[in-house]
Amino acid sequence: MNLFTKSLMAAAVTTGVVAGSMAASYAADNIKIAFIDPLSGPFASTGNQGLSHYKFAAQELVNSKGGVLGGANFEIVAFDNKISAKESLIQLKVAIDQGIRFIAQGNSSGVANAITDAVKKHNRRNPDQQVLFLNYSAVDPALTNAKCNFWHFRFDANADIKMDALTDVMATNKDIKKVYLIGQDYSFGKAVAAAAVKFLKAKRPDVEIVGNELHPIGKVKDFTPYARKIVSSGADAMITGNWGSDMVGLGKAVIEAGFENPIYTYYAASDGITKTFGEAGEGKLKLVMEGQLNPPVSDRAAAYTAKFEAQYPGYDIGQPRIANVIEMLAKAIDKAGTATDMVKVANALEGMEHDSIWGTKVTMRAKDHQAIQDVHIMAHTAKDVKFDFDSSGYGLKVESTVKMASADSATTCNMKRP
Amino acid sequence: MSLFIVNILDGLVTGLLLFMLCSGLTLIFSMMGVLNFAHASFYMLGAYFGYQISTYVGFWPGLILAPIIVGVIGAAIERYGLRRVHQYGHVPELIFTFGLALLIEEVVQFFWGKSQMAFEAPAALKFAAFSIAGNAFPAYKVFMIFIAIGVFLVLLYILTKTRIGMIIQAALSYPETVQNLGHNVPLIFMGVFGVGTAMAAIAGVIAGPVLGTFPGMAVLLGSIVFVTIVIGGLGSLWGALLASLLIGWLQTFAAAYNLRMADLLTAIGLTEPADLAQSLLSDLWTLTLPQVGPILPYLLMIIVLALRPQGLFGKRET
Amino acid sequence: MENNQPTPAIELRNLHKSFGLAQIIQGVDLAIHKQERHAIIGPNGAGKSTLFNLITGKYVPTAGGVFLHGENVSGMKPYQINRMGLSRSFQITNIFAKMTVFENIRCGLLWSMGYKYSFWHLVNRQRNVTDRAEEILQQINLLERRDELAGVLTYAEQRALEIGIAIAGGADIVMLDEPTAGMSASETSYMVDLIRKVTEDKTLIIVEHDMGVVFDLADRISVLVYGEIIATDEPQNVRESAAVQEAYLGTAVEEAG
Amino acid sequence: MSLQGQQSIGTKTPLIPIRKVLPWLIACGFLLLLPQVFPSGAGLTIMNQMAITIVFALAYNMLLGQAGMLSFGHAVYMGLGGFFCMHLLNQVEYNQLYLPLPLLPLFGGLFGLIFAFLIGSFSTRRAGTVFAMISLGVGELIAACSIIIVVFFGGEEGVSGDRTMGPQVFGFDFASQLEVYYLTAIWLVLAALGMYLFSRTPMGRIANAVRDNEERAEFLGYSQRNVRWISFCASGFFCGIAGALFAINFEILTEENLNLATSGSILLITFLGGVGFFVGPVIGAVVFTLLQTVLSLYTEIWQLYLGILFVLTVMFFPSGLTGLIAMHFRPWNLSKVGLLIRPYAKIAGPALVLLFSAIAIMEILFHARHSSIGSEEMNLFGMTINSHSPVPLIIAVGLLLISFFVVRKLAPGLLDAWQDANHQERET
Repeated sequence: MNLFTKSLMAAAVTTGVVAGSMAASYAADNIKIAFIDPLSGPFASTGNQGLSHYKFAAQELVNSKGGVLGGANFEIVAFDNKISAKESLIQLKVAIDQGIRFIAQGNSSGVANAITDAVKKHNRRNPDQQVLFLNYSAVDPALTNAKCNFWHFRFDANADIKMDALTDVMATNKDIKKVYLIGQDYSFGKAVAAAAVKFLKAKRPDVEIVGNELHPIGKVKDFTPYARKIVSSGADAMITGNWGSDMVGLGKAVIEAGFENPIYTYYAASDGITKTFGEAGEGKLKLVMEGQLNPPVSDRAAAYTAKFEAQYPGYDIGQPRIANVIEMLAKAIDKAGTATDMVKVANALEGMEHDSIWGTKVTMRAKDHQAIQDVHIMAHTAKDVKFDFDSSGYGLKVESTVKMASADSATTCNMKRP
Repeated sequence: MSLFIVNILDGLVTGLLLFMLCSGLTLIFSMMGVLNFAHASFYMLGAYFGYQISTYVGFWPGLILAPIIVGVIGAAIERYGLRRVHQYGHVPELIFTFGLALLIEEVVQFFWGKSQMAFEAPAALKFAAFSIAGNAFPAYKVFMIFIAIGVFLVLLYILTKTRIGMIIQAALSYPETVQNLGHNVPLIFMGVFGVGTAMAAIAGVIAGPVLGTFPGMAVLLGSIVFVTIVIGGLGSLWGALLASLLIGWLQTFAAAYNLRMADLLTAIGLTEPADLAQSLLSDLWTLTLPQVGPILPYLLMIIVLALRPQGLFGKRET
Repeated sequence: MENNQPTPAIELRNLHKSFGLAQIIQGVDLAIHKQERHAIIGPNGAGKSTLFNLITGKYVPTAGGVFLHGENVSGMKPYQINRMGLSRSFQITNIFAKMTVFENIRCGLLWSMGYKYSFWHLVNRQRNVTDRAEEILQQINLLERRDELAGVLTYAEQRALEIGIAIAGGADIVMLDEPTAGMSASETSYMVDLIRKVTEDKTLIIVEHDMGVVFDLADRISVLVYGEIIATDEPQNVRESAAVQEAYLGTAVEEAG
Repeated sequence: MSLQGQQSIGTKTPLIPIRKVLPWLIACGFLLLLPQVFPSGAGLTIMNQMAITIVFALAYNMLLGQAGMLSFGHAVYMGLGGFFCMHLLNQVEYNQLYLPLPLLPLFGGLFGLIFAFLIGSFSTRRAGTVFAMISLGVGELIAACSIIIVVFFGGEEGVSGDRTMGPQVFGFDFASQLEVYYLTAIWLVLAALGMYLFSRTPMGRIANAVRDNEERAEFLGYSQRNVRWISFCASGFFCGIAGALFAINFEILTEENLNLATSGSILLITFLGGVGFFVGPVIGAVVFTLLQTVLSLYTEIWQLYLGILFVLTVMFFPSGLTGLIAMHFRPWNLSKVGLLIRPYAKIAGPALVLLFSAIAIMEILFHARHSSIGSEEMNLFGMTINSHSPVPLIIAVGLLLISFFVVRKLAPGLLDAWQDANHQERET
């Protein structure tokens, strides 16, 4: 009796899933891109912001211009992975089942590692149903080094490249004599620290690294003790790769403890962070990032940004590179003449040179599928900011630029091509 | 040395904050025998209500109003939820409060969303009270210390000098007897639950601007609170105080000093392997004190429970 | 006479128990012979239940010792003492309310029949256990209610079940804590017969308030007052003992006042 | 095996009573046919996930339901079993370890058992609140360690592997989702059967006894601590099997497999299904996976609904969904279910209106508060409405109030009918 109930329930679930997946696949001729990122849970705002930009970019940069392959439109299909590796793999399967061949993901290198691995296995096991992984934000260097594979393309500058650019700029600032490194205790945090040590040693051997430490990710309630150490160390600058609440907590504690020097970060912007720092971050917070919003590089870029903000109020272009993903993918599909043969599309994407809407040239390096582009050091400020974040009046303004950062950097990638 | 003093003060703030949660939880546990898994969620509610009220009328009314609102909510939950579940036994009660913790987190996200709130300390307290060797000590933290001590003194007064306090104290030692004495036990239960949750809410209001007001704040603090009262001894107020301060300092000092395992291992005569990345023990060699800081309370709990199952100050075993 | 005595079933030597400052048992010496039916009586608060809990291992004595068949069992856990052949019932009905009557009895049987912590036997297929449990159900007249939940039995039936569980394991020493408390006269006499029947050839220790039951069942009686035994003797002598009368009635009067 | 092992000559019951075996056979047949009905990869993935959750929930209920032990850190045993299996898979891939994939769950189980044995040695000394707190502490400790001990846990990105690198078994290399489904289904049946039989052994019964009355069990010769410890180990074993199945299916394990959220959701699943019934966790796992995968497609606040459902279950139906179904067995046996049909039919309409208007209110409020500025249109039950105008909200609140009063008016009638249906002979 009870087992019957169980059976009925199981039948109901699967029916529901199939019905759900059918509901999502109404437009037949569109080229679908699966957007797999957190749309619920603590990182939902980041995910939703990325999703909005993808939708906007697909419409604005491709569909409104006649689509690809002579008329096919891009369609973004959202999948909520709740920032969980397990859930991502389930959603990946659902997406592939719906016939989607392009997978976009960015939040969390852990998830990206899981997806790149799963995509590699899937493509090997299902040669007639291969998919591409468009990584627009996960910056763990391993993804284009030890763990690289033919199906993965990274459009953001990785942690090493960003650090290379950051230290280029820091090297010119003779006031900096002591640097404090602090980050989250996981692959990305460790990569940032290792890169900082390496590049500072090479470019400014006189700079003393007065602290180099990792704290548990997402577990620290109160950053005050860390802030005390940083202030007491007499550092002239600190570097952190922290994101989310770890960035807010650390930044606020450090400023509150009386730290007056620059805080170089990777992710201290948008998603409420800019608003939270507000006045306190003025003159202190710096970001290393691709994609120049302020001052706008061109009328086209300004119009694009303004239109996005009008269409998606409450969201920012926090990840400008998404525009590159869409444009480059469209070009690659047109060049390959197919949206189903992933080997051809990947080959077209490999080595592609592209003039980005953000004023930089983007090269998809063939040897490791890492995009090479201009990387900027930006300041958190309210002055001369045309496009602010979080509607707070504060935003990011480019202070200095490293052209085609790390274009000839080494990689350990040993790409196996089909 | 100056850093040491600053850390003592910072640890005191953390410890006292923890104690404001633990004291309410201990009271509730002593009276009702139920470990309120959702206690930290009331702390979160306090922070959110405090924030919401502060956007209308400022921080100070929020400090008064938010705990009252949360206390009333807490009492209502005791009256209409917990009392119902009580008849099924302790394990369902614990499951109920666990479910409540989940629910409150969802409700908070329903109303306030998932991002961090811009909950600011009052402008009047936004200055450095003093500074030790370049390290500023914010006036707000001094204020936190005074609030926590104030709440503790009021609690102590009520417990030792008033009739209702006597009954509660008696319940600490002889829960059955008090039940049989003909006091309006359900009403006292409801009151204690309300006051306990209100105290958590006070902690929430004063901690919100410092530790951040976001949906994960309850979970982040929640398990530490249980660990603390288990270490202190379930039902012991003084045990809760001692354990709170102990954990406050433990966490502060663990984060403050970069002791490295490698130094320790070298000191006892081991040599660091040349190719650390390849070694199976690489994690051991690269371990630092701040890294293990967050797990120290759990380790301490397991050690205490293994050696003294009733906790440091616990009188009765559950 | 002492020399020829076989080892007592239970012997208490200078037994003490205090909770904090309160001394509940203050030096009890008592020997209970094999196959004797021994009753312990005394006014409320005399320490009868504490004495029970000391013998069965629930409490650890503050001083002195409990000897079971000549072996010191003080400080042992209840389950260890039970495995040595001592079993007890409880003053407050203490059965497995969510199990059937049959399962209650079976729980009492499993250890003694050698199943211990077995997870490689299917319990329903053990004929010997089922047969034995049904025998016991027969003895306590609950066979018809075999598959009822224990929680729904009448009070008297639950008390009978309580005794059934206690004797199921075949312990040769059975301790019953107020087995007839709260029963009507007819139920009580039924219970006395039942107890007599199921404790045939066993050592029985019983705590009881109902003097009728005590004098009916017991071979010997001990009188416990303020944690001390003031007399141990045959029923007839106890009834006539002036000391007992005074202590017992005296405290009874105090209690009433 | 144990079915036949204990067969003694001359028993009254047949060797294998058909009444008891039939549900299992039906379940097996059902599992066999399921992929024919839902052959898509995603369908298989979800069915696999459901099977793993069922094993985990059943193993969890060996503690919560059978032995009365509330654990807040049970993900640890599944997770550790899974991590260990992942490393075994990598050994197979890189060091030519000979291990056919179908045997992997056995090793996962053993590893779960070893850990349960070690941790149980001190955590099972007490029951109730103290056990719950220790389990929480140990769970948090190991979850935190997973970030620190990178060699074993792989840090934040976890440990991944490839299940297809082992020796082929009967020509299967387990590259396809379908082969994995059948492997998972076989282990599901084996594990469920094992746990079912365990509950029918002397040990299983004594675990119930200790749950109901630990003091009395002590006076029957059983050490309550040992009973809990053994239950804990057995549960750990089956959790380890679930972990191994997870490793085979997802080929990755991360910190998420160990943390409090996973431990909490298995408690939720088990309780929702009903702890008092063997099949309860099965129903809980199926319903939960349904809610998680399907509901989240339609609404952003599915976790809020889940939380409400859970709290209401604890308050009003502590025996869970299965208990709700089982409540009807008695009227069914008395052939009085008919008495309930009319009152049920009467209350169903208003109750559904009540449910949907409550959902509507929450959805409208949520949309009004959290939709991006400018987006006022929302889709509700197929209708497009403006969440920022008060009209839909007023209608929803009105419907809620009306249906609430109707339900309240009808409720006594339902209760009366319920009383009738549960009594054998009302007129005598």
